[in-house]
Amino acid sequence: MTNTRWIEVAAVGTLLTALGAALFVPPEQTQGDLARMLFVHVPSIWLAYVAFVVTLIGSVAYLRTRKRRWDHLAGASAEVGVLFTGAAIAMGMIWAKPTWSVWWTWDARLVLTAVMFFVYLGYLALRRAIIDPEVRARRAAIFGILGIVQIPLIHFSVVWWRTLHQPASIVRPDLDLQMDSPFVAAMWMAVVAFTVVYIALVVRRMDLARLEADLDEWLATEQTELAESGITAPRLEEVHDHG
Amino acid sequence: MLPGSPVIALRRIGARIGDTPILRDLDLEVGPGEVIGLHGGNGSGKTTLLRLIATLLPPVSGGGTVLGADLRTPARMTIRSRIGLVGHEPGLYPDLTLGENIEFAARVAGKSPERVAEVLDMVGLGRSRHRRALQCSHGMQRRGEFARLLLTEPDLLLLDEAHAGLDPQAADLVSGLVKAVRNRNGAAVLVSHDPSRIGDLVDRSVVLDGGSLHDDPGPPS
Amino acid sequence: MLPGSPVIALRRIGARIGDTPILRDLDLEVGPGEVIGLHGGNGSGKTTLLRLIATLLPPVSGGGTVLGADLRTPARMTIRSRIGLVGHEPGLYPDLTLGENIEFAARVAGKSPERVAEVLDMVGLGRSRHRRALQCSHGMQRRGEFARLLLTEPDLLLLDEAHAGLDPQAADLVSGLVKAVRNRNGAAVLVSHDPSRIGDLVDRSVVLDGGSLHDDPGPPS
Amino acid sequence: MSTFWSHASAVARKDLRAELRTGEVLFVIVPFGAVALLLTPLAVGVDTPLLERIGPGMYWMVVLLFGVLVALRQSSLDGRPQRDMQALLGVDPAARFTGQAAATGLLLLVFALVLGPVAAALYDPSPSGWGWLAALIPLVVTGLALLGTLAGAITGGLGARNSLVPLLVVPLAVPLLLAATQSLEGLRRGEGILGWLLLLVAMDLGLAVIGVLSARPLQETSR
Amino acid sequence: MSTFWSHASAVARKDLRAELRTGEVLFVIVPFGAVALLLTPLAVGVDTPLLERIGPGMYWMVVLLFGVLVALRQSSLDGRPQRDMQALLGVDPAARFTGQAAATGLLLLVFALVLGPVAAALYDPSPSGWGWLAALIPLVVTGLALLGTLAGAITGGLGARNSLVPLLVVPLAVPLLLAATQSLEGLRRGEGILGWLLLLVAMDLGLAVIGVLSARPLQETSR
Ligand code: HEM
Ligand SMILES: Nc1ncnc2c1ncn2[C@@H]1O[C@H](COP(=O)(O)OP(=O)(O)OP(=O)(O)O)[C@@H](O)[C@H]1O
Ligand SMILES: Nc1ncnc2c1ncn2[C@@H]1O[C@H](COP(=O)(O)OP(=O)(O)OP(=O)(O)O)[C@@H](O)[C@H]1O
Ligand SMILES: [Mg+2]
Ligand SMILES: [Mg+2]
Repeated sequence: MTNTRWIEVAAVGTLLTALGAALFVPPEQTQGDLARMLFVHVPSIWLAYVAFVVTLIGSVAYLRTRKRRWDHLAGASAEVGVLFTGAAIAMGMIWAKPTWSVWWTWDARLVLTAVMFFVYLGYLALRRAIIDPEVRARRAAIFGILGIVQIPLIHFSVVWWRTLHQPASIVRPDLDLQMDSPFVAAMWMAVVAFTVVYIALVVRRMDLARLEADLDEWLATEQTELAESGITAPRLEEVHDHG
Repeated sequence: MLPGSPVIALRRIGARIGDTPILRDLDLEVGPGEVIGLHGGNGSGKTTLLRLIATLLPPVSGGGTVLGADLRTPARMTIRSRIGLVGHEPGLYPDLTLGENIEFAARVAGKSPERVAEVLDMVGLGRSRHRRALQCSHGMQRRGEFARLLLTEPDLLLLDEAHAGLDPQAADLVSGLVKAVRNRNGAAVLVSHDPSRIGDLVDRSVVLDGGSLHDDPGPPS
Repeated sequence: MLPGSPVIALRRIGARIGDTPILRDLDLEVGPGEVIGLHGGNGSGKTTLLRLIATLLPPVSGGGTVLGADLRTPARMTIRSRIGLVGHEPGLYPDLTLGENIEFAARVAGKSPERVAEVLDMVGLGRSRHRRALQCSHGMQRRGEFARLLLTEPDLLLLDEAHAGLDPQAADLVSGLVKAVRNRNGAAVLVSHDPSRIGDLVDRSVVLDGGSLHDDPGPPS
Repeated sequence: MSTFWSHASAVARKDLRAELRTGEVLFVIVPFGAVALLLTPLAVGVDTPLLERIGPGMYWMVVLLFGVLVALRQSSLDGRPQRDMQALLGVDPAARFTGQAAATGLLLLVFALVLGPVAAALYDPSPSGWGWLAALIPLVVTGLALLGTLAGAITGGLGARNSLVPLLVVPLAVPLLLAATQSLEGLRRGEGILGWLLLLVAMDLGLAVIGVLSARPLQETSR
Repeated sequence: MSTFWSHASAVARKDLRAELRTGEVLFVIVPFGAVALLLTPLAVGVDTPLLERIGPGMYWMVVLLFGVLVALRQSSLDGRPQRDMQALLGVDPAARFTGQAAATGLLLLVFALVLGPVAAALYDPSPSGWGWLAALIPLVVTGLALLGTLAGAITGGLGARNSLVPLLVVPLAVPLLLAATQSLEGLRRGEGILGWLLLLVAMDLGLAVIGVLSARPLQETSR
């Protein structure tokens, strides 16, 4: 394993700085302290988008080069992406209850986020279900591409559907907040912190995947036992003794 | 079962699968300590006959007893646990490990859990205990079934092509099991397409043809 | 494929299923018109080797060619239709009749539909043509697979325990198929646990042990 | 009677183990249920007061349909060789039924408990009477598990099982569905739901009795 | 290219034949769909104006869910021995994909056509614009069939396939669901639905291209 300890240090450092900034800025005018949720909500959704694009890149690159590294990248990035999407949705829901007095509403953006979450949850479930690394890599890559190709279609259909029907509901998600400059600065710090955290998580996850792959490789070398060694001659004496 | 009374006694048995008649007017008697070979062409009904003897397929005509229980009454359910059958396909749960498969049998049959490792060792699978059945080769799965037979120690042993898929070492398991059953005064029916393979083990052979049994005419000249 | 060049040429092949290494440093060369016997204990990797030769399982190390196609490139897909494999489990659709199963193969392989009845007759299933595969006995299903081989006339024949489940009459089918392949200057690999059974058919035998092949030491004394 | 329970527990344990090994219920079926809950409003057109009204109904529909999937999967673990093997091990058919139903019920309970909050968050039905829910969910789930296991046993070994089970279970589950949705409706209006709970108890008991009594004749006919 | 079509038609023919033999789609899955449609009003509480509103949505949800069941069944016809056999017969993987998707699509079309009148009778949504429906239903059904076949190929041979396919298909089917329901809605209000139809065409084409292109790499990995 390469010495990448500095990534964790950087992640913790930027995170702490961003946290300090988030707590330091004055409360937002309409939302008050609740608005501080934004520092988690928005960066995590942005980084989730980045993560899924990286998954696409990893999938395509794997299919072209057949290099295991790209598969590890795709898998690790999707995992972190699902984590971030989940966090963003959870934050949003916690936020929605006091502001809109419901947990959820069928706003196009919300629906899209949730569908994306499930598409990549499916991607991870697929990876989990396949034992053979080669098979897993290829099938996951194909589904990764299929998933990303579908996202624009899903986006388009959901947005179109929403614009056709202006919601008859009592809640209208209105996400425009008045942001003054300290607020925007803190937001950018949060984005930087999340980016570093994303990189750290992906790097660590890839390290782990590489370790697993190395273990496989090692299993295939001379020192390890073949599958065959699990089978021995029957111990007949006992069978006969038994009778 | 009275001592000395036959283990299998079938009289004018007829059997069908769905509407297709498979066995007709079949007679068979196998005494305690007796081992017979069952031969017959493909599709002659050997597997069907074994399932009938194992009480899994009720006869449509005729009657008989197995281990003293009448095949046509619910009494036949009570002797099921004394019958051991290995068929063409392995009766293992693919997602469970070999060990878990045998543990299930041990728990149901009321055997001590320590026996599981013992019988797996006996069939040479001691070191594959934690491998899922799905990940085992054909012969390993068959060995797994033999491990179950070693555990449950049935009084009536029914083996459908006992040697198929077993390597020469494992083939000795069949002899061992058959001898053990004989010693217990039980009985065994061995189906085989290769009479020479089971010749040493059986007391006599019968041939299934046209839905009923005939004495083995011996090897064709 | 150049005339005289080997049908199978494997060099230092390694194969895995999932994480489990099965074959290692395996070499094998089989020439045109050659028939070899493949022996080895349960779980030694015979089935895995057959699937590798059939291009169904790509090697993880080493390399080789089958019917002239490199096993590690997509070229291997092009020679698949010239390979015939019969494995432990039948490759038939249970809900289709035997006839429909063979018709499917005929349609894909571009053979005339009349051949279907012919090959079914050749394996003795002419009268079972309209029976669903599901309703056929074990041996009948295996015969159905041989019917497919008679139809597609592969240049490379891979039989996993060719004789298992076949009655003595049907066993002659194996000899017939092997001879036909030999005459076509193809090759065959026959897996068996009973060397005496295939002794007459093969030119030489190899034993799979420890993940690679060794010459057959002959029958143990 | 102690063999009965040891057989039942061996069967339940084996089923749960196979289930946990592949992790399907938790990682695959539950997300699918959540997706279905999310998409239904898209399909029927969104309107919050409407959703509040149909929300509980949708939740129970999803529990019912995916309960069927779980029951199906449970019963498909046993192919013919496995059923023969169990019969010859002398597994008491009634114990087998009990064990399978218990395993299915446990999985369904997890499913219902995980999906409950999801449905609540999405449809915001503001349920009241949580105490009653604690009685309601297990009763409904037990009924479904019994029904699914029974249907699995009836169709065991038939080729068309995969689609026959749903057909048998779904119509019979109507009383379960009605009791479940009407109870929630009753709770919302602050009424008592004892009547519905009693209906559920009666139905569960009835199904258990039928299942146990029919286990043996059903096994006898399983060729 | 003629081998391509002869392979595709051989595959489609075999799948349809196996299907008709067991009659599952016609006699089991269709009634199940009808039962599900019937139960929904019970679950959500009967109320005619409400039913008229949610009727089309429920119809498409049922078509979607049971489309998944059909696709699942189609892909489960091929176990490992069958897949090996097809590979060694030299069936072109892309032709195989095409044939399977065609067979699935045909079955789904039957399903949708049979259930349509049932839904209309139950919910009385008084649809208009029958001409458009003639274009809409085939497009939706084709998309579903392609998606289901693709998911079946990606999960081929996996133990968890039965529950993985639904999870993979349903989220990706959102555009299909929206296009279908919104088109009906549009027709009801007398609006044009050309936009939605174009979206469907784009999706069907995209899926067909991905399916055909990925067929070979997918088959190569089928161990
Ligand atoms: C219920 C769950 C919620 C989800 C799934 C969700 C999802 C999203 C997504 C996907 C974005 C990124 C949009 C983009 O950059 O294109 C976003 C941004 C944002 N969300 Fe949420 N959101 C939720 C609840 C809320 C609530 C309750 C509020 C505040 C009242 C809120 C305020 C914002 C703001 C201010 C932004 C950034 C500015 C913008 O792009 O408009 N969100 N949210
Ligand atoms: N499910 C079924 N429906 C209808 N007929 C069946 C069914 N199963 C088997 N048969 C028929 O019953 C007959 C006997 O089958 P059985 O499996 O008992 O033969 P067998 O002697 O064991 O043959 P083999 O040597 O091939 O194993 C066969 O002709 C077969 O076609
Ligand atoms: N899906 C799998 N996952 C992991 N290991 C497997 C899998 N399938 C087979 N194996 C292992 O590979 C080894 C070789 O299996 P293979 O089926 O090739 O053996 P074989 O020589 O054909 O044995 P047999 O004589 O019993 O048929 C065995 O030890 C088996 O445990
Ligand atoms: Mg047989
Ligand atoms: Mg083998």
